[in-house]
Amino acid sequence: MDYATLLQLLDTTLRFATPLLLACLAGLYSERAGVFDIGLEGKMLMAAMSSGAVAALTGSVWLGLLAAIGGSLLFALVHGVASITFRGNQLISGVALNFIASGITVLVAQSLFGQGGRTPPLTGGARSNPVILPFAEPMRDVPVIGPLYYEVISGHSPLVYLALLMVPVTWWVLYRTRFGLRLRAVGENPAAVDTAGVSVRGLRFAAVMITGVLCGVAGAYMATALQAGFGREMTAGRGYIALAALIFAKWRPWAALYACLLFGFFQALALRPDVVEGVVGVKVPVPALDALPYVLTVLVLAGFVGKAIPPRAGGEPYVKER
Amino acid sequence: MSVSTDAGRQATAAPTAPYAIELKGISKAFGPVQANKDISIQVAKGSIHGIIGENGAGKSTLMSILYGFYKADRGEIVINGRVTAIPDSQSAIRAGIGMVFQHFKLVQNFTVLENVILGAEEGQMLAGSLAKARRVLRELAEEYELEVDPDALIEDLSVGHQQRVEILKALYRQADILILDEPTGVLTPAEADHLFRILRGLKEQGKTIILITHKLREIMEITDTVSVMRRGEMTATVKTAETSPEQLAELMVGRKVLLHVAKGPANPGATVLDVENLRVKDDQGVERLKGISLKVRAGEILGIAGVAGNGQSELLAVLGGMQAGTGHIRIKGDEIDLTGKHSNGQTRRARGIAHVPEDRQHLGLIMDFTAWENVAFGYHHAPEYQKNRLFMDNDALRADTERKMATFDVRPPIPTLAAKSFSGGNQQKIVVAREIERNPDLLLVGQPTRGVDIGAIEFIHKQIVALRDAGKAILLVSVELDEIMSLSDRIAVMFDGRIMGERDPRSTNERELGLMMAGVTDGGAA
Amino acid sequence: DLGGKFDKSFNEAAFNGATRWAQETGGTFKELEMQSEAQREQALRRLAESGANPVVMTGFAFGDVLNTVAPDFPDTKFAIIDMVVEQPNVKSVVFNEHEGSYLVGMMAALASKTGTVGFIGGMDIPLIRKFGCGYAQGVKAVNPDATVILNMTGTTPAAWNDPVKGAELAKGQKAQGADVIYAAAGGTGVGVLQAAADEGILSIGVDSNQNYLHPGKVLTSMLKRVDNAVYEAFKEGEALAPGINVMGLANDGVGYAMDEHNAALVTPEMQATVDEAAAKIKSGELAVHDYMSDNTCPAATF
Amino acid sequence: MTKLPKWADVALVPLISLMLAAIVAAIVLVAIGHDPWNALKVMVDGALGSPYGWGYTLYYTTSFIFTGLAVTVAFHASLFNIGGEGQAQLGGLGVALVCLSMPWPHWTLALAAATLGAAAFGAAWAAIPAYLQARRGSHIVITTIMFNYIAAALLVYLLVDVLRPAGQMDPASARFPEGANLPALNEIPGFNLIFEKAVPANVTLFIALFMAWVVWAILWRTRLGYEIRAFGKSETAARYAGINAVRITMIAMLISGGLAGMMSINNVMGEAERLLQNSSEGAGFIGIAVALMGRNHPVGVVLAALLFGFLYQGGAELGLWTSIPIEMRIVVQGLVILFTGALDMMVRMMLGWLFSLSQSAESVGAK
Ligand SMILES: Nc1ncnc2c1ncn2[C@@H]1O[C@H](COP(=O)(O)OP(=O)(O)OP(=O)(O)O)[C@@H](O)[C@H]1O
Ligand SMILES: Nc1ncnc2c1ncn2[C@@H]1O[C@H](COP(=O)(O)OP(=O)(O)OP(=O)(O)O)[C@@H](O)[C@H]1O
Ligand SMILES: [Mg+2]
Ligand SMILES: [Mg+2]
Repeated sequence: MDYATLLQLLDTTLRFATPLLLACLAGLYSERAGVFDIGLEGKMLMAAMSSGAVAALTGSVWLGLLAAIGGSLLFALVHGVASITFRGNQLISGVALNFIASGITVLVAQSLFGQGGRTPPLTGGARSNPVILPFAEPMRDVPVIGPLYYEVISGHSPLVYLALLMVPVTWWVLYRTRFGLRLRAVGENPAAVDTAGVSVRGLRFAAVMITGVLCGVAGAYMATALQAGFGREMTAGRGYIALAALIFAKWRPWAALYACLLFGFFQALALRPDVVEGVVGVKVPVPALDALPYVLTVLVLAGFVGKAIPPRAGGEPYVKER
Repeated sequence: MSVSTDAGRQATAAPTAPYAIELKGISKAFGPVQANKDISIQVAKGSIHGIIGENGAGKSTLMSILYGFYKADRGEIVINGRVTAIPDSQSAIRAGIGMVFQHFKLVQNFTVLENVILGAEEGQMLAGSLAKARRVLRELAEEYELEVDPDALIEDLSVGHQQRVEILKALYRQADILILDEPTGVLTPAEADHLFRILRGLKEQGKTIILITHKLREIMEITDTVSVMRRGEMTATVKTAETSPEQLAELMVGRKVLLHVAKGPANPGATVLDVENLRVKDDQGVERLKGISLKVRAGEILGIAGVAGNGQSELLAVLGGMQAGTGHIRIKGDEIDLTGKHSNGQTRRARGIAHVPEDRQHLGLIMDFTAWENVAFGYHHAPEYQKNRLFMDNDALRADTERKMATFDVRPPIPTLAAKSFSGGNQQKIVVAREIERNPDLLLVGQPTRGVDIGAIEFIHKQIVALRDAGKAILLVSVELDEIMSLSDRIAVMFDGRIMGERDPRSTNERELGLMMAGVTDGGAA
Repeated sequence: DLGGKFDKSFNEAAFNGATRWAQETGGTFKELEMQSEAQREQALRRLAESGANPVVMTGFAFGDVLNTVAPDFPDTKFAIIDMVVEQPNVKSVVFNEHEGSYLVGMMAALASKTGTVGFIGGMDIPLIRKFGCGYAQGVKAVNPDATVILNMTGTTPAAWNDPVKGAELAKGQKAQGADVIYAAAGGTGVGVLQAAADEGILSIGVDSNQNYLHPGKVLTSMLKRVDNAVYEAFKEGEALAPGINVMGLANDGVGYAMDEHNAALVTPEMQATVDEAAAKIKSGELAVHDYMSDNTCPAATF
Repeated sequence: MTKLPKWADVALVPLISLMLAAIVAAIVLVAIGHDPWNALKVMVDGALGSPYGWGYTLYYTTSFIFTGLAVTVAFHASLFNIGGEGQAQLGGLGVALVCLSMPWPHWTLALAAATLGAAAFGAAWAAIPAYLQARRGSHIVITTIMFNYIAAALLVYLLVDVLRPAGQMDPASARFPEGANLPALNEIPGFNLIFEKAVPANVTLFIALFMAWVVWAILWRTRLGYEIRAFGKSETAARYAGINAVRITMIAMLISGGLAGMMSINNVMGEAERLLQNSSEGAGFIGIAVALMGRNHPVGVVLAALLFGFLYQGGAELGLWTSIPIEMRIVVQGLVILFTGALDMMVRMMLGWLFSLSQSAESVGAK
């Protein structure tokens, strides 16, 4: 495999890793606060449709982004009400919301545009267009790093850089701020937070809302950057891969970045079986590459690749008792 | 000697020092259970006030109300002379109240510092708060011997140190009223002594302390005044100086006619249960049983006395096959496995061991199952409950249940009623009926009459004695001394995972046992 | 096919054909879109059940199902596109895609500056290789030492509707030097054309005339007159003549698209060269190898 | 919150949940400019209005009974098996391998063998997550989700590179031999009086109903079922009773997976008569809704399966005769899961409140 191909693969990797990363960080907030969320997929899908539709109608990608966040927040709210206010089963709530999303997105898109559940192709300002980072052009001819910078690092949608930025931000919020401390505490032992005079509900709702926002951005990226418009089921299980990445990363921000890059790389490889064959020498069936992230996650869950211990209070609604 | 709430007032009343805490007519009910009934107490500033009472008497509930964790149905709270509404923990903290719960409220994988500042941070950023907490902790450590490594993870700390963190949390929030709910229940005597030194230090600094405990020794040792609770009511408040363990015990248990179970002398036969050097570690790897050895013979009742949490539960768990252990257990001479797949409730029952567990609601019964389903619980493999090799014979089971309900006077006698719909006492009768009716060689009984009304207590006691007279061996565990006294043929006292000694109920008294239960050995221990 | 009605390509062409018929004759038609493989049989039966006649289906994937359904509805006429089904009441329409692809292949070679051109197929099946093979032959005919990069989107019907993958493959081919990319991938093609436009290279549409999607950036489109086929089928109506119907250059079944959107891209010379070849093919003077005839390709390896 | 009478808990709660779901669905329809009433009519006509419609409704019902039972059995051991989809697809593989293994002399033999194959493969696919849960405490919900995706990938590989006959373009196995074709309802004496035309509903329907009985018998009539339910209600109490947690977890999941796998004899063997990609079409997930709706009781499951069978056939009809996309049925499905599974507490609170109102009203009236 030559350098150009590698660069091309990495370029694709970054594009594919972005929605995973955003969704993964989204899940991180919610689950660190003790609210499991297998509804990332649904929120992303809802967001993708909202952004695709609004961007198509208004021609503004930024309005599209807002709409995406709004659509995703709506679902996050329902999840919060079900699993925090009414102490319902968080997993079932997530499953339900995923179904609702996969159906309602098509219904809405169809009724708006009558194009079989698609939104019309976005062009110009309705898309999140690539930005060329400073010095990309001049550096281009610098051997090795020049192309790397120009081809891989530079020339992506702003949302890609936002996603990358969210990693240190999340780390900082989690480990350096009061909110982060309380967030982690409420996911580990809500009683401790409660007896300390802090509202468990408030914290958990805040976390779930952040999850909504980030999923919104992820969805918007899918529809306005990675693709030019929304198509049915366009998230194609990315929400679950993000979930896998979250577990793989053991609920830690930086690890989440690496996990998502890894899984993004797998997805990129799946596009180029020829390259894979060139490297390993034997013909690797594409489905095997598709399944890789899931297999790895199971191995992690099984504790063969280091044990993944979820937040202790994860999945359980909080009930006062001594 | 005065036994009245007035006693408490005269004891500490002084114009200069208003009460730190006054509770007036506090009542709290949980569904059908009246946990607190019209409770009033006053606690003087700078004093240590003890509260004693049986399990379920309502102590924790009362304190949780004071801390804003539960909301009282009725009654008012006065702090330092001011009527204070305490709707939530936040306002309790603001009112200067700190509480150390029976079960600690610490985040296991946080450091001590993080736990201390949680909820009391200054500003949005942590850095400042952490620095300040580090400084304050150092001061407190010097002041009250409260030293803990501020950067240690809670999960790495011993229980005693975790408790210090809880106290530090309260002090860091400038609490001048400190509530400790059964703080020594989980401590070794050494740790307990250290705790008391800390409490005295706090008292000298003018802090007011409420101490909940079962242990008379502790009350006598450090409290100024003590209140006694029974079945949700405050039966008395006295000055510690003017009372005695005997009197307190009496107040605790109540002046109820000491149940005198009609029981003839035991005529013990061959050894049925022979336990030798039994050891058990819990999940945290802490040794809960430290080499127990005891024998129970056919036709006798061995009573195990002791304060809750001194290893009785573990003893029952191992004997009942619910927990693994090391050492030897022999039934009628032959060894039984303490680990591995042959050590479980089924194999134990096959060996003729029946078990009335301490906690009927979480162990003895499936609350959502019907009475008849519960009667099969643990015995669902019994041949008489099977229609054929495939199916269970539910009709036979229901019939059997009706029979048992009749003999044990379970009310209402409806086999199809869900276990949760029976009252506590009747739930217990179902369990006892199920186990005793198996006519086992050895019956393990834990807290057979906890939360059960007098009538039921008498009945259950009769059944146990009857089984003894039928030549069966019985191991009885109870925290209620008079129960132990009136039922047992021999009494062994457990403390801190060991047998402190053995006594003959006819030649011993509650005081002697109480001291042994408190770990005060008297050399004469067998 | 799973590409969906508005794939701007194969299915949309069929749909347009039907619409045209409806508008001209005032007749009405029902269209059903498959969400999953397993639905095909129910959809087919339901249409026949509802008395629709004839029933036209697009895509080889219906072949097997039609084989079992057609006998159950002897009085109903069926027409299937892209697949041969031998049943007394079925008309099979197949196209000489290799001929059309040959022409656009030549066009690509003429327009390419790097001497490297790309082909992105949908689902990896002989039919699509037939496209690719014809294309490759066309390219080589113009520029024997040109390189043709061939990629397939996937091995399942999902490959018809995966614009993301399409776009990434296009970007990949560009990175390998391709400056003209031919997408024969149904809905996936939308992504390919989009990416090509974004990357500033040329693309070639398929089935429908897709030139308008990115004016000035789509070199041309390989026309596969599915619309005509559907139109004809509906027009014949109940009298639909069973049998196999091959549509090639000769009978305007395939071709390439010229319109105002790509006028600037195609010089008269280019057009002349291509038309000349077209004429030869019609006259049989020039035979383009059909991959499906022997599952081999002289000009490319898959 | 007052305690509800049993009948209300069993019957009223699911019905109210269903009503809420229906209301929201109606609102959605209105919002996108359709007439819910008309939609309902189309669904009823298309699903129940003709033998043909019933033929499909019952066909879907059959699949949903299997997956619903699968989820139910796991639920009773307090295990949430989201893996029905993957297990069903693996079951399909089992069916295909059996059916293609030899030219079956008679469908009864083929059916018996295929049923075993389906159950075995489905159970096997459930076994791994079950083992990881029981022995290594890996959260079974996550692992079963992962296994759904792994199953999908595995089947794509097999259908494309292994099972696809030479010369065939679409990724599917070869057609099953004649001897392996199950009689559809229209080919069964007696039923053929009602169903003249070919319908997909086939003998598997009776197997499904039989399995519903079997599951009921296991759960409420056998020692195993007793242990499963006890374990599901209280793990600690189960330990007191000497019930082996690992054993129960494994067995419950094996049964669950086996049932999910068995659904494939309906769609793969009974209808498609060859193995297609994504043959289960989400039935594994609908099993969750069916189980919740059916209150985890086989009778409830059968009724709920019928409801969803109607929903699915009706939804297909919507897609055909109206401009309402077929996805509507997925929305309804999601709503039912939401209200019955996650917001049940809300429903109970509402009901409890109503009851307490009525009670206080009575007591007032009494005075
Ligand atoms: N959250 C609750 N819900 C229902 N009942 C409760 C609850 N908390 C306490 N109770 C009941 O209230 C009564 C008093 O309980 P409480 O814990 O206050 O007693 P206690 O004196 O602290 O007992 P212990 O000495 O065992 O701690 C008991 O009958 C208990 O079962
Ligand atoms: N969870 C419940 N559901 C339904 N009924 C209940 C429930 N708990 C208690 N009851 C009923 O309320 C009545 C009072 O219950 P409670 O446990 O307070 O009785 P009790 O006075 O403690 O009697 P006992 O001394 O036998 O325990 C009982 O008759 C019981 O049938
Ligand atoms: Mg207590
Ligand atoms: Mg009671």
